[in-house]
Amino acid sequence: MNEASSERRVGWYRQMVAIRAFEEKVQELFMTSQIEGTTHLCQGQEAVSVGSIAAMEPDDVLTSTYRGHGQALARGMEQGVAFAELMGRSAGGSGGVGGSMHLVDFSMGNIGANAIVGAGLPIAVGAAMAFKIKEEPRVALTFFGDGATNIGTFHEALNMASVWKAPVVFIIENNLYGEYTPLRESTPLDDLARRADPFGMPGLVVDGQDIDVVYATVGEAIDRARGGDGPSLLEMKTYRYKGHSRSDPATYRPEGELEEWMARDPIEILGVRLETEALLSAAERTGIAEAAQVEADAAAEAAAESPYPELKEIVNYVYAD
Amino acid sequence: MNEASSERRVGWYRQMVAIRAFEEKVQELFMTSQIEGTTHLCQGQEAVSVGSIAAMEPDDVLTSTYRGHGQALARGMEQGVAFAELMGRSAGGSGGVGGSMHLVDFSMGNIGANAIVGAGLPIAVGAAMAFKIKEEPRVALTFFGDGATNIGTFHEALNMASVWKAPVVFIIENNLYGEYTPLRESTPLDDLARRADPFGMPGLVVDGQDIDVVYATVGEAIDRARGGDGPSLLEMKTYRYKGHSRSDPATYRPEGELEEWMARDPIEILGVRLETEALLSAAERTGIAEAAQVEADAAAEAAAESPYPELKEIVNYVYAD
Amino acid sequence: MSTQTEALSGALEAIEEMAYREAVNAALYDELAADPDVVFFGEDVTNDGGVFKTNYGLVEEFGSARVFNTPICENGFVGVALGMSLMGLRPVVEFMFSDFLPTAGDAIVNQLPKYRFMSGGQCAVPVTLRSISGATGRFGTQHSATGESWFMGHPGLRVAAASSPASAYSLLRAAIRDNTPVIVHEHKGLYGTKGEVRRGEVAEIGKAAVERAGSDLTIVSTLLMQHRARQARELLAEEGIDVELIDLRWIRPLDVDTVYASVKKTGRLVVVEEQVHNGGWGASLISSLAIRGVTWTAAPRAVSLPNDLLIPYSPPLEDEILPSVERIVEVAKASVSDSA
Amino acid sequence: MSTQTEALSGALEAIEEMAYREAVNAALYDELAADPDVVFFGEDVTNDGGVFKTNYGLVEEFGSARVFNTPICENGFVGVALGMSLMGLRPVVEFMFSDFLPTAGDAIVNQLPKYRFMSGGQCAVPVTLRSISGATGRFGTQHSATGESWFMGHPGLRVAAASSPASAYSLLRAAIRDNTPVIVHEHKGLYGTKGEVRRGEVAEIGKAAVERAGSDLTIVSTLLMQHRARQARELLAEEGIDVELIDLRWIRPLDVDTVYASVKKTGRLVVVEEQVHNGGWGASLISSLAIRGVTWTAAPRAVSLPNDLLIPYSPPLEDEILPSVERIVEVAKASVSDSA
Ligand SMILES: Cc1ncc(C[n+]2csc(CCOP(=O)(O)OP(=O)(O)O)c2C)c(N)n1
Ligand SMILES: Cc1ncc(C[n+]2csc(CCOP(=O)(O)OP(=O)(O)O)c2C)c(N)n1
Ligand SMILES: [Mg+2]
Ligand SMILES: [Mg+2]
Repeated sequence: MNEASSERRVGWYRQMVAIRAFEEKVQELFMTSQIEGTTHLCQGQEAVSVGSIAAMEPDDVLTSTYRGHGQALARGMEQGVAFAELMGRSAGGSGGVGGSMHLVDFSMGNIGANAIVGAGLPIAVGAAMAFKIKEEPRVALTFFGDGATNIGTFHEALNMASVWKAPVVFIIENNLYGEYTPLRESTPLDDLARRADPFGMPGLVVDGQDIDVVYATVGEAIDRARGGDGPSLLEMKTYRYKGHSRSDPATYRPEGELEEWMARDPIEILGVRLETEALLSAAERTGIAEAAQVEADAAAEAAAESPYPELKEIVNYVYAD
Repeated sequence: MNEASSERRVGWYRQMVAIRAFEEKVQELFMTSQIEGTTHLCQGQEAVSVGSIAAMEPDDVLTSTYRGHGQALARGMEQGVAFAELMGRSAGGSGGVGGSMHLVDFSMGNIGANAIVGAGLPIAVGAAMAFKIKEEPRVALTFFGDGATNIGTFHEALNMASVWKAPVVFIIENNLYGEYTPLRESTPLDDLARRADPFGMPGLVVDGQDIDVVYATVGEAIDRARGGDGPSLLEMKTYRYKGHSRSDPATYRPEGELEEWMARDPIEILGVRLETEALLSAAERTGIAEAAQVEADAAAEAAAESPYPELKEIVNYVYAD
Repeated sequence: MSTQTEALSGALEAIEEMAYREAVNAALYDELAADPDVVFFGEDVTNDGGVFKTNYGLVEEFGSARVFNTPICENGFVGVALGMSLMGLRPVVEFMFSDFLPTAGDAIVNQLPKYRFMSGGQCAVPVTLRSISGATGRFGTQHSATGESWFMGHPGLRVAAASSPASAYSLLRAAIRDNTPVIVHEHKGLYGTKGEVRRGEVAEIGKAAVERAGSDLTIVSTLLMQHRARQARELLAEEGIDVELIDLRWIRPLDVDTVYASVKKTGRLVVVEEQVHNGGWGASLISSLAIRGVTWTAAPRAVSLPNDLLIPYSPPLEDEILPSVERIVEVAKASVSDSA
Repeated sequence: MSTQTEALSGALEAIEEMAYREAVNAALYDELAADPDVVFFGEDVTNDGGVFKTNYGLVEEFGSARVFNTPICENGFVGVALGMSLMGLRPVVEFMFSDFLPTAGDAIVNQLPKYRFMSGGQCAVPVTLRSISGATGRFGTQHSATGESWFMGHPGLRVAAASSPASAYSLLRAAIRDNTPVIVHEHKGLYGTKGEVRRGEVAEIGKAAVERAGSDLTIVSTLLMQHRARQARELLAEEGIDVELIDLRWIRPLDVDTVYASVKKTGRLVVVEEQVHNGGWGASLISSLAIRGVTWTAAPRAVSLPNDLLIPYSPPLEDEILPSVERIVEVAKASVSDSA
């Protein structure tokens, strides 16, 4: 089992807290119309992004979804760049044309946040196949939701990856809902990891709230992929604290469900563990939270002052020379 | 286990022989350009069509594929109507506009032969859902190839059928090849029945060359569906004696493979069994084969003399009143 | 099946003022009530009125056997709708965003419109797809297409586009009653707009509407652009330019006759479209008029999306690339001051 | 990337006579040989030269890591091509029939053309789709589309159509070298036709070809229709009508300039298209000319597939609905005897 250093784990804690603060700030900005359109927040799911991405090497790549802020930040995107993108500013990662659903940074191997359910999977398989064809020891990860396991591209991607032994890791963020529809209404089984079986690849159920477990499991799958043994499917059991998107008050949830999951908050789980291990004190944790708040506020403020792009800039984004 | 009467089983024998004679005649007509375009023959797979369809009630429905001659004839289409369709004549089942890939007869519940791989599965699920919604005790069957289990609609159809408990039976005709590509090159497992597992539905491997087994297994799946217990996936292990389509000499087959399968010919298996059970004599079997030959020749000849459709007829096939 | 504007089950009911969103709801309600074979499904259609709040009350009134949510699998569930239609149901399917229509590309191109034909006319395919379309919502590049012309070249399909509560209501009712597959586009920027709806009205298939008569110039548009064209018309009236405003309503079939009659009178045409010009209804309309040998007083013009840009998220840029009232006014004035 | 007709690695090689099928093969061969990042895949592409025998020798020469078969899953494998292109490969994907393009609808509409844009220009998407298109093969309703105009309204994509061995070769080479996704249509009725190919030539993107000069009438067409138009041109010449024949070659971008220059000279235009007129390049071309205010001597005309019919299997009917040499001659003569 892969284990991380104390230092790294304290770093994860900071990252998760920072992502949480970022998302809270995004919500505030949406509510006050400083960000327009829609957004899909990931509070509650931070351990999946941070733990998985911690197991990647710098040359590895990932694809994510419209709910991809956590992945983007975990992979090193500056909050200022992310806020600028959400505000449609020129300083955004995609020059402001992508918005909340498309936080990507090719220089960091964050090669696609897709607004189409399931579309990121074959793209990751393609990236992995490029590594295999070029004989580069690199791996692709792809993050997607439980709902995405019902669309055809899921099946097609897993099949190709398996038959070609592509170095790719499929990571389901099973947060129990696809938009407003609970898993059991759209899917005839509880453990989506079972969907690996008809492709003859390992399928594992993972506690997505425990970052140490996430890190170790993803690390093994990455090792396996890099070693030439092909893909894996990892089902992270997790939960989104907020509604599906900006306009969703999440009234469809059974009473008590949110509270149950909040009792297993990923930040709290790691925080308590680090306290127990005497790697962080309660005071330090408070300090980290406060600093994160300040950082998010400052980044948002700076982004809000940056200019919008001009039409002549974005014309160049359509065709490549 | 469902068992059929002696009389019915002799009838199946006749049907299988008739389908074989039909297909041989089709090939002859193609080779001499009396039929144009392409065709996909089913010699070797007759037990799947005849045995499965024997288990249906008159009100049940089925969808098939471009390789659907066996299903159409097993479901009662006259050979003359089928030949006329293959020759593009007005007397064809679809007025000559469908051709070899589209032998359908709605009056017999043969509601679609699709030239797009995988497209027939959701359609069958839809028919089954109509039965369920209207509370009619009817079942839909859908036939498709091993290659079709790699396309997204397969996954989507099985998922919907399962979560909605649709009264549908999915029948894979696993003839080991998708066009020129052997199963193992496109699919990471040998037993496709395993693809039922992630949908929580029964998946069974069936000897597709033994019509008694086919009939019994499909019968049970139909009973289950009609009883409200939802769909099943049946994998019929079978083999096509001819190439994928008219232009394919099937050079990609390993030596001896065809001969191995021909040693388990479905007509021969049932024929020998009926002889052993003293239900048919060798002479009767010869007589059946000769009569089938005569029937196919006569039907083809009559079809060749029937007129082509006129443009003004087919205009009405586009929009319904 | 009705292809005429006509009273249903007796007299038309009273005219009601309602929002576009409510008109969609009313059409769904009335069809579900009128015919037990009508069913309605899609992604998240039952919860809280659906994503764009058009579906309030339907599952409560008609039950979860007839109104239900699907897994996320557009190609699959359109295939399901087709199969249902073959067995006598009349399914209505919601596409949460028009951008997802290509996800169901095979079902829309190769199945729905061809199924009856390939059978030699043995079946009918009364399937309706409700497609929620259009920009202005800051939904970004993959969630802002109207898709209104994507399937205009496919015989066996019909395609409608609703610009008002009245047309949202009557077009949807016509679509559901039609035995041919129909895609009805609703614009997500219009759900809150209000207007009068004649409850019970079923639109005539393939008929454009002359919304406002005029003598100097014909403007044809659809969906949200119809609103902008209407505002432009008012501004142009102040400058003494009298615009005939046509709401196209049907993209397939394309009502060339109505536009031809108008342009014969005005000699001038501006199409206003929330899409790239090439491949769209605007181009097909102008070409059809040219082929008919219409006499132009001035060359026809198009106000369209840029040919080489995609729809950006950034709010000011999204606004900038969409045809604006100002641009329509400008182009219309150029047309009038021009002569061919 | 090259957008110019130019010599590759020194001098152009000799002109060779080859079949259209061989020209496709040569283009694939030459690109695979020129650039180790080029890969080629699709359904059954390696066995026996592939279904239409265009791929002989490729897997043998370049190995199964670069030339390979896929499972049947068009949407999935176009997504794979996209992912490969992001990591530096230049994938070429064969679509065995154009009719399967909609199966990959999402990948073609929402992914390939938008991917670079949504990233703010961070990546390029050098993907080529080879689309085997067209009727005459008696393949029936679901296997006979050209699909040539289906994606013409999508910024971020390019679409080409090859009517001769020379264009099959040079367009495919241009597509593979382009950093923008390109769909290249080949017509399955043309694989056996022969012509001269300048080995090494890379077509200029977006440039139509004036195949034959003429003064009385312009005919524009693509793919198989280009052959029929050429035959019609010969028959018309016998009657003293001098046709300028344009092979459109690119449907996106659309070379309006070349056609405009021709029609300015001839005053007359007939588009010949193996597709329904509405929504297609013919309509977009005529509309663009009308918008530019071209002066017609006679109204433009279109010889197209019927607007309300699908392609039937029945051989005489398939022949009947396709634009024939006779119909082209007839329409051209009507154009010449007409004056607007
Ligand atoms: C092809 C497609 N269909 C529908 C949608 C609309 N949609 C966006 S998110 C979503 C739910 C996805 O659920 P899940 O995969 O569980 O991811 P989560 O949002 O929970 O992270 C849906 C239906 C879409 N974006 N793409
Ligand atoms: C979506 C789609 N892709 C590709 C094809 C071309 N094609 C026709 S049959 C076939 C092979 C199908 O194999 P399988 O499902 O095993 O059926 P079989 O032909 O063996 O009966 C292919 C690739 C098609 N018709 N539809
Ligand atoms: Mg989810
Ligand atoms: Mg097979």
